[in-house]
Amino acid sequence: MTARVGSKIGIVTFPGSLDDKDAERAVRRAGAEAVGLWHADADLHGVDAVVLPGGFSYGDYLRCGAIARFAPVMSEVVAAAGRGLPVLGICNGFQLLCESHLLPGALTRNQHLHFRARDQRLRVETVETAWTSAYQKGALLTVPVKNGEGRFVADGPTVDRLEAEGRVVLRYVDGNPNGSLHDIAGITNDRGNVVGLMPHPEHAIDTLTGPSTDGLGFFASVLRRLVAVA
Amino acid sequence: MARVFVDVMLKPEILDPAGQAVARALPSLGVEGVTGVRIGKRVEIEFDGEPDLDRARQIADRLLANPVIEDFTVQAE
Amino acid sequence: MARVFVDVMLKPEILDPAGQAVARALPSLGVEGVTGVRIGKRVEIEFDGEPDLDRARQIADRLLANPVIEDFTVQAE
Amino acid sequence: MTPETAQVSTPVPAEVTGDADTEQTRQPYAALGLKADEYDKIVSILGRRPTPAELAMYSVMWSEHCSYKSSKVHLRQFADKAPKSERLLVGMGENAGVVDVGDGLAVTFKVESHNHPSFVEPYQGAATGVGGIVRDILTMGARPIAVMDQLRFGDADAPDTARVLPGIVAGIGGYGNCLGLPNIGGELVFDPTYAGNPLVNALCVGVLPADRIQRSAAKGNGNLVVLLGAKTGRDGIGGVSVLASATFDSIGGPAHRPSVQVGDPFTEKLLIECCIELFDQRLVTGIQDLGGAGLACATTETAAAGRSGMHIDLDQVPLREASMQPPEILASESQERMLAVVTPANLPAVLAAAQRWGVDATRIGEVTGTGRLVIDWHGETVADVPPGSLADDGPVYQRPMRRPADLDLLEGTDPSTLPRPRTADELRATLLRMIASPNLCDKTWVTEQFDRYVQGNTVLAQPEDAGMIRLDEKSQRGIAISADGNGRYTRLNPHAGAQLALAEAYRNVGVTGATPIAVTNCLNFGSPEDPEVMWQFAEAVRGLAEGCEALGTPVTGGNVSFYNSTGSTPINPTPVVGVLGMIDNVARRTPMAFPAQGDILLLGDTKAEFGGSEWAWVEHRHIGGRPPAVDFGREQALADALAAAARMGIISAAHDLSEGGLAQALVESSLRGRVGARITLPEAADPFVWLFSESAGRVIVVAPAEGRTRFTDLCTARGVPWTPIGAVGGAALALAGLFDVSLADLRSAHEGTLPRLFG
Ligand SMILES: Nc1ncnc2c1ncn2[C@@H]1O[C@H](COP(=O)(O)OP(=O)(O)O)[C@@H](O)[C@H]1O
Ligand SMILES: [Mg+2]
Repeated sequence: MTARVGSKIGIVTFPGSLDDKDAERAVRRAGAEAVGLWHADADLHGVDAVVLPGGFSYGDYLRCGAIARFAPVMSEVVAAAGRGLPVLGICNGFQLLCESHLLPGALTRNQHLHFRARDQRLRVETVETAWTSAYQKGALLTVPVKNGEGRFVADGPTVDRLEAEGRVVLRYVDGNPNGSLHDIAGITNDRGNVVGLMPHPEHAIDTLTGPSTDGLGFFASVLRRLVAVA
Repeated sequence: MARVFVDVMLKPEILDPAGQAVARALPSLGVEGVTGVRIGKRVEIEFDGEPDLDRARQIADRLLANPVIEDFTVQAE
Repeated sequence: MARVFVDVMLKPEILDPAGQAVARALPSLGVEGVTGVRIGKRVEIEFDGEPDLDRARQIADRLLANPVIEDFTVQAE
Repeated sequence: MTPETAQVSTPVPAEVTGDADTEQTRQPYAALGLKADEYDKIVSILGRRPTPAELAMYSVMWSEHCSYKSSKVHLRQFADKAPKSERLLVGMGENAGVVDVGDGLAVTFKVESHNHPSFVEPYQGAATGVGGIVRDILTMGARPIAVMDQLRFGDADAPDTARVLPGIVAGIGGYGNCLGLPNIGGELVFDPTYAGNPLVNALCVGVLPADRIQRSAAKGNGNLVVLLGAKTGRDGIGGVSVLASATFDSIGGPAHRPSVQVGDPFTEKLLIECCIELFDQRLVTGIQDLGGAGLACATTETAAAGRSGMHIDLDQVPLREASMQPPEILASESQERMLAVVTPANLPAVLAAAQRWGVDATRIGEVTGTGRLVIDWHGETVADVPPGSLADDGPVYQRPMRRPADLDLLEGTDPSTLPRPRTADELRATLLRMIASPNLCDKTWVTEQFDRYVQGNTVLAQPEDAGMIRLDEKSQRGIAISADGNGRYTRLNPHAGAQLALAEAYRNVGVTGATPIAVTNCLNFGSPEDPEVMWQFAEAVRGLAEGCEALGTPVTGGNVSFYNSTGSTPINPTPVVGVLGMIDNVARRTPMAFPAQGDILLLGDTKAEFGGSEWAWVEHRHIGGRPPAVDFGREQALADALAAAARMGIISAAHDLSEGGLAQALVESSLRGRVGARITLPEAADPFVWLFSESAGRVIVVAPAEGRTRFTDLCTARGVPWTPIGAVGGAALALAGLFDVSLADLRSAHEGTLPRLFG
């Protein structure tokens, strides 16, 4: 088997994960093998990258991602991310990455107080991450956002640093759907291997079921990197 | 500047999914000995003059709590 | 049965749109003189033995509050 | 082990006053909603006075909501007149009907009301409405795959609408989003008739392997009864018998309103995953959701369906409050619970699956061969009843009926006498007012609060005419659903109103290219004790049953909601009718948006039909005359032509005409496609009638030049009249010789209304 065919991307299912099957579909569509990972199993089963999918882990009643952070699988994810494993958090996954301190800041209640689902215009702000290298810098995408708590906040110095270091990955354009600071839709860690996004690229892989195929690039990016590494 | 606190809690007989989810998560954090968790709202109302408990009560009754499922208490700072 | 209360409020510098929405609705209810409303969480923890403030503080710190955006206070009943 | 028969302890009536008068020593049946003769019937069934637990069980099971005692005699027509359908695997009577959609797959769907709880506590009432209908679908063995919601409120600017609407919408979204169910459509209607009684109907659809349908029957002597899911609490006790079986006035105002439940979608999500795992591993022999009347209902219905007996040990039921008494435990309507019947051999595997999903599972009893439902608590038998007497042999009423006294007058006030727009300018202004009116305006403010993408199979969702879900990624097989209702039409003529609702839902499914195969319904009416309401109900049911017969689409299930009234006035009778269709290849679906180019055809006949129309309402607050005529033969031909055209790939858009007429349909398709249209009405046409009439059986279609003749031939062959009315293009809706409106002006009129009203 070649590295391309053999690339395995793990998708974690927490109690209350909802977009896990969609993420698996997107991973397969991009050409990788999707491996289901279970919250209670502290083992990444040798995957080459991890996706933390959208949903409402544990109902998200207290605070999004607050409880999932303590799942046994997360200590493995945190450790592997520290070793450079590519990790993508989508929506609830992004919230979980912030709660786990893999990414700075927090995602708070939308400014208009409503859950909002819409097809959102986005701009790719950096291609120097494991999950965006297949895009052109400045590319405009249309990808669904759907969340009630997607407003990114962080203290001033943190936001300034994210901007200065080019760690804002995605920005909302043509309207900010939730009041996010600096129109931030996604960020990365300083190594570029951990990325968190509020928009759902896994819902933009086929025009039959989504607004575009613009989301495929996230999964294609990580595959490209895995192939290069191999 | 005077503050009044309104605490809104689900009535005892009403299910509290948020509290329940936290209570169930505690053992995985290594916390034992907790028999129950209830999560409500704590609302801080700031008046420009005297703390007005009556007015706070009225706000709570009409805007902050639904008496069908919630109880509230009001106290000045 | 002993209860401990943990109050979790957004830090002052963090926007609280829910509180603002309540504050904005007040004049239409005929309520004047309110300069601000903040909405947080009130968590009631029931221990099977003594009310354990330390343990409550630990729960609050690790789970109930996110220090990036929230502050908390703990007190026994 | 408790013996299978035990001495029933002498019941002590809760409110005995010591008075020797027999009337006084009777138990508090009236407070529980039972009539004197119903109480007597219980005594004669048991041959003794019921225990408090038994009385609670009978009172909830014989409530209007659970027993259908006023509607039964009429609903029978759905079965009696049901057209033969080879697709029907499970018909009315189970939790939801099941239809075969081919490739070994089956689909189940149903719509239900949660009107009264949503008025009392908008968010939680609506949320638990979604939770309840989802469990009905799950109970059939299906994975829920989508939800829809049909919402009706008082006037859009009425103060109580501002109180209830945001919470209801958020509650529908909060629960459905958290379950990971795409919301693929619904209705949003404003009318003062619903001012004191909003209607919250929720629909769910699920898919299952056709050979794995689950049944509720508790069978197999010695099999175990397992309660899955949430703990049982004191919330919502008597919700069914009190809330859904009486008007608010008679309950006695807010202070006496019984409590409603708080939904826990997270627990429901786990319950779904756990149950699907049990079904996949074929670990349950019977399953039943706990909804209205809780454990009382689930145990009696499963035992009655299995013609078995059951022994329940109430001490095993996990409680939120230890002090709960048997009547409370039995009548509690705590959400997110299911009752499963499993063989002893399978119990360990059931418990293991439950544990994996973090779902509480508790063995609470067993199936017996006694034919009795025996319930023990604290070492005493608190109930010993024949289950069929609660589940099937409840009271049945042939309620008196009377045609409403004002109907002749209403029919006589024909909208033809209302002033109409005469000049082109007046027509243009009318159009702009109409598309901005609350019932016709853009619904994005609502639908943006719902996830439509989750599960990755949503092919069509709001604002399309019907929602469409792909069932299988390989075969591309799919289903389409629409649910519609019109209380004003039904007020003017209940028989016709129900048929118009059916025709519209049928047509909405048809325009997508799907073929309608089955029907569900939610019948929202006033008090059955009002003979005029009962007449409306009977007429509507007759109309719907006859319509289904004519269309060849059987009713597979539904729900009746009585006692809906604003003050002392019953709501306009509001049957909501849902139609399910199937499509072989979802990639061939026809969307509503205008493509960049193509000819626009109007299919069907346009007549001056304004009775109960949106125009009469928006412009004159008028309701009168006759509703539009229905022609089921035409509807069938239309749907058939549209399905054929979709298969052949010869049309590029289709949109049905309903409230607001042609003008509304043109505006919606233009805005969705971001392209205008140049319309030339036939020379003899009265532009007002053509733009705003609500004649049924009409659709606009866009046919690209290549396919146009093939399409019109196809229509002609089926007897569907067609009229070329123009072409797509430009940045305005241009009516030749009349007026132009730019897309920007259309958009700001159409999209501004709800944000302005609700923020
Ligand atoms: N409460 C709601 N929830 C979800 N979708 C809704 C709701 N109200 C309206 N919609 C959607 O908005 C669109 C327009 O509604 P409507 O004009 O009533 O459609 P139609 O007349 O074709 O039945 C439809 O796609 C409908 O499903
Ligand atoms: Mg339609």
